[in-house]
Amino acid sequence: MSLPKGELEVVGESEQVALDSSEQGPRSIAGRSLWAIAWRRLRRNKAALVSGVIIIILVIVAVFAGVLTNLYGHSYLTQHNTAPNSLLDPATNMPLGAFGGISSTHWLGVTPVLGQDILSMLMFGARSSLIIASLSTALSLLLGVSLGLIAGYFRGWADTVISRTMDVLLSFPTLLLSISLITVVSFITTSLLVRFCVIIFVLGFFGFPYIGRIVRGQVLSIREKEFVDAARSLGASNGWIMAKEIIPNVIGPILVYTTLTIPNYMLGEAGLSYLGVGLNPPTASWGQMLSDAGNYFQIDPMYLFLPGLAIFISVMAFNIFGDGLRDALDPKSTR
Amino acid sequence: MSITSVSTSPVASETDDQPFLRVKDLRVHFKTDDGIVKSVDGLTFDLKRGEILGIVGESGSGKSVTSQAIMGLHKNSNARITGEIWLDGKELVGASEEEVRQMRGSEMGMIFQDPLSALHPFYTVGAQISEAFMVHNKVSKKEARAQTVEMLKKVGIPNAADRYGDYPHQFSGGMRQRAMIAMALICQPKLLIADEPTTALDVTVQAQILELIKSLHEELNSAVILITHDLGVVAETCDKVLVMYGGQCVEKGLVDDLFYAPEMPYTWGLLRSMPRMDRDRQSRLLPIPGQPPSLINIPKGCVFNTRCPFSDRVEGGQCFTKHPELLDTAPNHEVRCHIPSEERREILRTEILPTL
Amino acid sequence: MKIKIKGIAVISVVVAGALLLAGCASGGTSGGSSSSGSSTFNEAVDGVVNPSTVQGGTLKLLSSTDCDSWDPARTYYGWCWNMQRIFTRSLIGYKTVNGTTPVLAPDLATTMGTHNADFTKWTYTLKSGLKWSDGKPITTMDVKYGIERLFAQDVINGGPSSYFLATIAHPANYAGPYKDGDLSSIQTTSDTITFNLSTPYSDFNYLMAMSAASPVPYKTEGGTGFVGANYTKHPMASGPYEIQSYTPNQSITFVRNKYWKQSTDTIRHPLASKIVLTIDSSAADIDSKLKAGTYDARADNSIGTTLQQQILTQPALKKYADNPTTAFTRYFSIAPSVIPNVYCREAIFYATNKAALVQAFGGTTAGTAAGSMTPPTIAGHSDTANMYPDGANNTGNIKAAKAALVKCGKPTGFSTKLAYNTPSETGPKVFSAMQTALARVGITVTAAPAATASYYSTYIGSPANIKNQGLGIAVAAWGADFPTGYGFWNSIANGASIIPTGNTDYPSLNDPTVNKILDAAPAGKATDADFRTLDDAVMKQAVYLPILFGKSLYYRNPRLTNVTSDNALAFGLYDFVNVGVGGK
Amino acid sequence: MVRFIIVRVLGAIVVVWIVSVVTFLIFQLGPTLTHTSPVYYYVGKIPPTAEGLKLLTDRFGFNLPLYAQYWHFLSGILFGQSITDGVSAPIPCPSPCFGYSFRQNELVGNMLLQAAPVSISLAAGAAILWLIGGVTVGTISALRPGSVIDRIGMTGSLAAVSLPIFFTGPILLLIFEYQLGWLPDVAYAPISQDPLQWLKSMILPWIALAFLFAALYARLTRSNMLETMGEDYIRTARAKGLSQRTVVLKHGLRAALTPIVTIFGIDVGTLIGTTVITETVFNLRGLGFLSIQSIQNEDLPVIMGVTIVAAVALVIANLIVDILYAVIDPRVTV
Amino acid sequence: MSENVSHATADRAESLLTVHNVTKYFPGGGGTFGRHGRPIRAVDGVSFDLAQGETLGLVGESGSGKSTLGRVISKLVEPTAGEISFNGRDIAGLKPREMKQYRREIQMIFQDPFSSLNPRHTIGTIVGAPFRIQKVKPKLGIKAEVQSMMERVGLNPEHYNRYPHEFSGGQRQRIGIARALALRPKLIVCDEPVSALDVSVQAQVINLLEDLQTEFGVAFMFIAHDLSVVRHIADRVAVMYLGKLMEVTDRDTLYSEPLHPYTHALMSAVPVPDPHKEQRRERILLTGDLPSPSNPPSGCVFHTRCPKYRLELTDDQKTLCRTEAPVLEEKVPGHEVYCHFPAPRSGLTAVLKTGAAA
Repeated sequence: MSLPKGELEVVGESEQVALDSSEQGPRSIAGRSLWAIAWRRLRRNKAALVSGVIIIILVIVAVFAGVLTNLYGHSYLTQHNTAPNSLLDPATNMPLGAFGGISSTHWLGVTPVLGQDILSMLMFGARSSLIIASLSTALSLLLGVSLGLIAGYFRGWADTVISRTMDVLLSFPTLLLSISLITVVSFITTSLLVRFCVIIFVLGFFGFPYIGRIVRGQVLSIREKEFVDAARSLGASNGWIMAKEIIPNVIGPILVYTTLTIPNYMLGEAGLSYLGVGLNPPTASWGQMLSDAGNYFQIDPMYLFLPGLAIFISVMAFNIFGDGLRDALDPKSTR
Repeated sequence: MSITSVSTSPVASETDDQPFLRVKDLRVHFKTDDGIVKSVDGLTFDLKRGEILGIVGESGSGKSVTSQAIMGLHKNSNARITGEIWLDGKELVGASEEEVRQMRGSEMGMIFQDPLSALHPFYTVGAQISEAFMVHNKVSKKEARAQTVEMLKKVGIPNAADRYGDYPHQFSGGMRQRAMIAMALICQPKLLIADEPTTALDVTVQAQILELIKSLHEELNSAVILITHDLGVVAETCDKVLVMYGGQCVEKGLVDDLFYAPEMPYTWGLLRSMPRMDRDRQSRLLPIPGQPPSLINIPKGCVFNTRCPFSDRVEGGQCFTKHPELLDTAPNHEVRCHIPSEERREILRTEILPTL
Repeated sequence: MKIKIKGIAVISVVVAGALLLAGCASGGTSGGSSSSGSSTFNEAVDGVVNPSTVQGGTLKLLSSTDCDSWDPARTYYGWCWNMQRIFTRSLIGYKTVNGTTPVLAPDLATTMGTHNADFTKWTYTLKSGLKWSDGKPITTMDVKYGIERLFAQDVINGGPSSYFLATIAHPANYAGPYKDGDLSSIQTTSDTITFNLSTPYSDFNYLMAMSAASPVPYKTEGGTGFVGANYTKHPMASGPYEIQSYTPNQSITFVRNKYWKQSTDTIRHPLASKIVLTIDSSAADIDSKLKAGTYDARADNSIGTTLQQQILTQPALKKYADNPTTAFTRYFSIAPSVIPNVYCREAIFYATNKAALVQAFGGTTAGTAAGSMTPPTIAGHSDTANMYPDGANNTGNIKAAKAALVKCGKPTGFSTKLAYNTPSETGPKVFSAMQTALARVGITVTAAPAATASYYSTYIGSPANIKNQGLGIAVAAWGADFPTGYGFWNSIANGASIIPTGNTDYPSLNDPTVNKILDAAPAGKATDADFRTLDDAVMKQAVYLPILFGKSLYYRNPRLTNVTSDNALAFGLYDFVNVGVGGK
Repeated sequence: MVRFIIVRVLGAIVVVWIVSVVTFLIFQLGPTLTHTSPVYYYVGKIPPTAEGLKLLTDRFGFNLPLYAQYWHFLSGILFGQSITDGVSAPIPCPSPCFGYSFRQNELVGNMLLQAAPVSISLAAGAAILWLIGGVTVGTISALRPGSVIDRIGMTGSLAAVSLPIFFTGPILLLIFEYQLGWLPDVAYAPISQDPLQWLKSMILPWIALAFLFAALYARLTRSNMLETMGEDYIRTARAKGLSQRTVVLKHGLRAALTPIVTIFGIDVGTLIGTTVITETVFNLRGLGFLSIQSIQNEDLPVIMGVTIVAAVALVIANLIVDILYAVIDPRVTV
Repeated sequence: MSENVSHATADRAESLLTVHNVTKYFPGGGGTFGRHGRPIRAVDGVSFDLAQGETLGLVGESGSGKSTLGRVISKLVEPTAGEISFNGRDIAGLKPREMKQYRREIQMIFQDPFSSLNPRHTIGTIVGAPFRIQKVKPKLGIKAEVQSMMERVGLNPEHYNRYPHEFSGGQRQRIGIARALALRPKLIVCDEPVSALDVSVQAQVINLLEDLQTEFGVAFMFIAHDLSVVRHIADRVAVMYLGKLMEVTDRDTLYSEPLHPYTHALMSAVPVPDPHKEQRRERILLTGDLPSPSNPPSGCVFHTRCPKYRLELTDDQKTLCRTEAPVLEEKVPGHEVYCHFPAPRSGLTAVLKTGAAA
């Protein structure tokens, strides 16, 4: 959909009219919602579909990592580092065999030093990655959507307070704060759950102003629409208007933003893990793998390459899918 | 003033009163995901210098697409344009983008419906007009500026020299449209296309702008195409009228013919459905039933057949099977309708005129 | 002493040991500049590679971090002690540094210290003709002042000052020369200096060999603006080199100190006319520069993984590498405050897979599996001692572990935490290896990583924190600050040395047998056999789980001459003060 | 305009002030939460004796109420102060004084000054690269939407956006530094001393950083450009007879780039203090490296200094962008 | 439709809506801290009343405040000052429950058929919303009621589950009308309901509105800028300029004998679809732009653009116009004008009066 605007006008109308004219023909009475239309557009976008499949696979892998690694036959915790079943060169600690020890039993090879199976590690890494990315996205959404909604809908001082707060948050060197915060918290407790929560909090909290701004902007424009006035003139309460009139219209952008935020937070988690303030073993994490692989990348580049590829493919899948979703939901946006 | 019908005088181009603009069998089709949109489908008309042609029709009838096709603005898009457009002896459809570009602004100028969005928000009004002058004239900035100020004065902008440096958002709606006109006319093009120039304006400003267009047109002896959906504007401004429906011309004639002796049922419908300020209210308006057709699935037969109250008066249901030709019904008056000419006049006299 | 290994600060070592290399110093052999003469693997460990007397040239060193301090009083990194040797002298020094037994020798002093019968009074005589790099003479007052400074704990932090605070007699609230002036327990004459100790200390010569005991120009220190803590920016040189320029965290350049005279120094035989230390935080970068030969050696610790792998697989490179022992022990501290039952602790001992841990620490070049705590260079070491036999290949004794668990009353295992410092390359791997090993007998371990900077001082260095957080197992390493049994054990095993923070007795071991031996040792009343007994007593408590006796892998530029390992101060790093570059 | 600037500057000052308060609270309270005396975070060691600890606690003012500590911190930034290390003559620390690293025996200000050129070189060079690269690719893509070039450009950008720098960085190093050996010694040198070495040390980090951002900017430019090229005023420009080049560059890009300028300014401002990963990967001792190093060393005064400087950089970037926006977009009422 | 009833003054007593001196100021823009600068006087002391079942046309240029007035009446915007009483009750002091009742009595139809319907809701949901919001349970259930309403406005009731985007502009406007009528209000504020529609469709909607008025007896406040449409639909007409009413009277009087110079200008500017008339008629061109509503002219707000002021008045008269604001008052019985010197204008009205006998 890349017509110049002047022509879009015509096309838009004709599409309109095309739909109207079909009234004459036999046609299902149930209307096609914008969701249905978006879905139809999305289905035509091959790249987005492939990405969607990749995401689904990723989710399945993440959810069933345990089952899958059982089927595959190697727990990532198993170490093939000591005789008699070592897969490592005893002198150098590097995997025996070409390409980081790729073999018929260890499809993607093993890690240096500990000789853990990389494929199973990647699978569990997917789990960590997705849990953190999706929960921190959820946190961002919760904060961003509710505050953005309040700011955009009520405007006035609520808007001022919320917007200023978001501005200030955006002015923080958040990465530094995140690292410090995680360091401090890890000193107080070593609980894995707390660690997860802190990372999720740090990513989700410092990220919410982005979605808050988007939602606020959307709400500001939607609340100017006449259907909002219509509801109000019918006596609808603010709550009703927000819930029934405004939220359904910001779900689209929110959905798009969600699919684009998840990969960002995947990268965020990987970055934190890379810097050593992310997840700790035995929790597998792609960023941790990359960080570790940095020590051996000249000798065992596969170890760097594989988690990198995993991040790349997942992030790209989410990005492409998000793009596709955006195009499907809003064909005029060609971003 | 007369319309030289292409069909009757194919050699017109060699005569003295050759049409300045001749559009022949123009088709503009857009390929979209849903199918081919036939925005303009077989449009033919002529226009001489000094004439104002009104093109009327509802939204989506192909008016704007036609004007942009003449300006060559569809080049580099996914539009498929066929047919011929002759401007001052030069064919435009087959011409290169560069050739057409040279003619834009110098040979033909255009003004648009919404002057705010049609002016670049980041450049001053003066600079934008000067730029238009400098593309086609090798002059210094200073000269261009002088010329621009002159033109701004001419279109009635007070303190033109001071307002040269204003940005479009600092102008009022009417002023902006004046500035647009100045921009379109600064190279004194012989063809001016005004695409709904007053739709976004209040009536009081509309009156001013129409006056301005008329007076400049007289002064420059240019040909003007005025695209509008308002029959009142046509009545006030134009010499000739072309009525478009579903991408096609359904009736074409002099202004008087159209208002006092229209023959196409769609034109009748238009006239009848208008509430009029110049008359006491009737008990009821007489709208055209139904909706305009899809430009993707244009109905078989007459494009108006779904809404035409008289289609049952044509034998054999021709209206639904055969596409009617645009035929002369009187000198300079062409109509696209299966109903025989006499019958049409009879209907007009007995059924239509009393209700107007 | 600490070393930095990829961000891990590890307490470490000065070695005592076996062989003393005869004639290594300036003795016999040829003076030829056989710059890339024949060389073999490990040649510098016990001998001198390319002996040469050719002077001149620039020695180019690399390290991944800057020193904790260049103030001799405040540095505690082993490699920095090695760097101090370049420009700082103290009363006593190490004459012979390689082999297994470094030998003490008088440096600024004319002879080794003389002491009274109960080791509470030590006297040294200063050589004459000693000068600072600004040409002023080095006096006994300077020596005294240098030690008084250590008492200014609010100013001179860092360094091994606690040894001095604990031994030299002083008023209870003496806060150093800045606030409280002169310390009367140190008496000076024009050429002698006498230390009155509050407690017998037979190893006092070793303390005097620490750079912390170096003289500091009386009151003037480094000159205006460079006193107190700021002395680190401009420490005065008493050795053969002086600091020409220093940009923190970037580089430090040493040039020859023209007031230093070879005649006063029997320990150092400097060859290079300039020594530059460049700091490069990327291990991969350091490796590639060493391999390319654009730099001469790494000054701070083992080479990186990349070069290690290349050295181990390419004989052409390997012959320029050395793999000396480092005289420190890597171990787990098993806290009785968290795991009170000794059998449960024993179960951990038996279940541990030392082979995998050695692997995790970097493989065979990183050390050999240890059966007891005392490293080979320290009195009381036994090659055969292993109270908790861990099976063939050191992979663990599952049966014994399970039996111990039964005795403990937890036959199905238990859970605890394993503390390690982060970020670190080895920490997570050690954890993983340990986790896997212990899982074999049902002991569940969860990770407790803590920031490197505070790991030793306030994380596992705080008995309260260990208890509160339930840090049953903690990764640690220890090397003696001077190579005696007392030097090795006192800080980590004497119940009297337990302090609330900055504690080094991580499991808070407080055993009467151990305490008794350690309390007797300073008075010279502990024999090597006593230390063997001590080692056994410690092992019996099952709180110190030895993993390996450390080794390091170093690489030297083929052009280097006179290269030998410094086992006295720097766990086998090359003795840079005596290394030459063949004049280039 | 003057009024607008004054108001914006005041707003920026308020933001920086809030950042300073929050930074102070987090970093001053954080250590206390870890049951350790904050003295530790200043000198890296807790003195073995209680007297020693008290001495230091008093010297650093940790015995004062929190607000007084904050005021001490703030007044140092505003008016400067003298630092005393207990012995030597007080070290003058003129405003803005971010304190003194007792571990490094250096004024935090000096450490920041030493690190800042690295970060600025990194951010500026990368910014120029990505702006040129991103805008070019985005514009070309936008002019031929759906074309092969567009598809390649956009797929490439999507790929690039999805590649973390800690993946691309090592790969670049692997290829150019270690395998091809083109950049053997990449130690940073100030541009004033050794421009060639400076360039050599910066080129890979620039590429890695610019690669990521260029991709974002290409996407942004393309979408803005497409939107702009659909605007009525572009049609007007074409109707005037302007060449395609003029239409695109003068009318299209001008409008399409305006929002990008905003994002650009903020991105550069953000980068200056926070290129932690890039600086870590490429071993550059800029502000990001300094920050992560001081966090690892728990050198509190430095962490606070870097945080505030990073915030100031961002706020200033915001401010410049705001003012610039008012200059380039005449519709913004000032 | 009640075309046989002349509403001029007859039914004033049973007025449904009385607006007295209503004013709405918006805070002036600009300034980062906002709220300084002069307020925008969108509606500035407007009074009129509206009888049951009557249609009041409200015309004026954009920026005249007519939409704001409509929104003030439908309580979308709180008036700054003035009284509005509905059915004899001042609505300013309504309690929340009474307010809800008031919402049922007054409905709105909006201009933009695209933005006035929530694209995410089905027609059924949209038209049924009034019942749900007001918690009204129709006898046959909401769905049946909605479908009968849809049928009534000319929509296929089977399209209950369709979405707005599946309809054309005219159909959407019908949906909006159905929604407004669902609760059988007494007054509907129609804010330019046909401006966005094409002529042929516009006529359908106008007819529909007229039919519904007859059927349900609802009163319309019909806001429009199109004098032709207003002439067709309104019983009485109010002309608005810069927040003030210029002229209020019944339709026939207004179109046959407008008294205010502004009305004259407006009427003369409307092009009529009759070329011959067009050539004959008098044209009064207004000069200049609409003054800023935040800084209205002194005296008569229209004097800066008034052709009469410019061309016909004496200096003394001009001074009066400049210094003293006229009030909207009955200059002729049943004909309120805001002008110091109201007068009919024969050249203009000749065209308007000739009726269908062109």
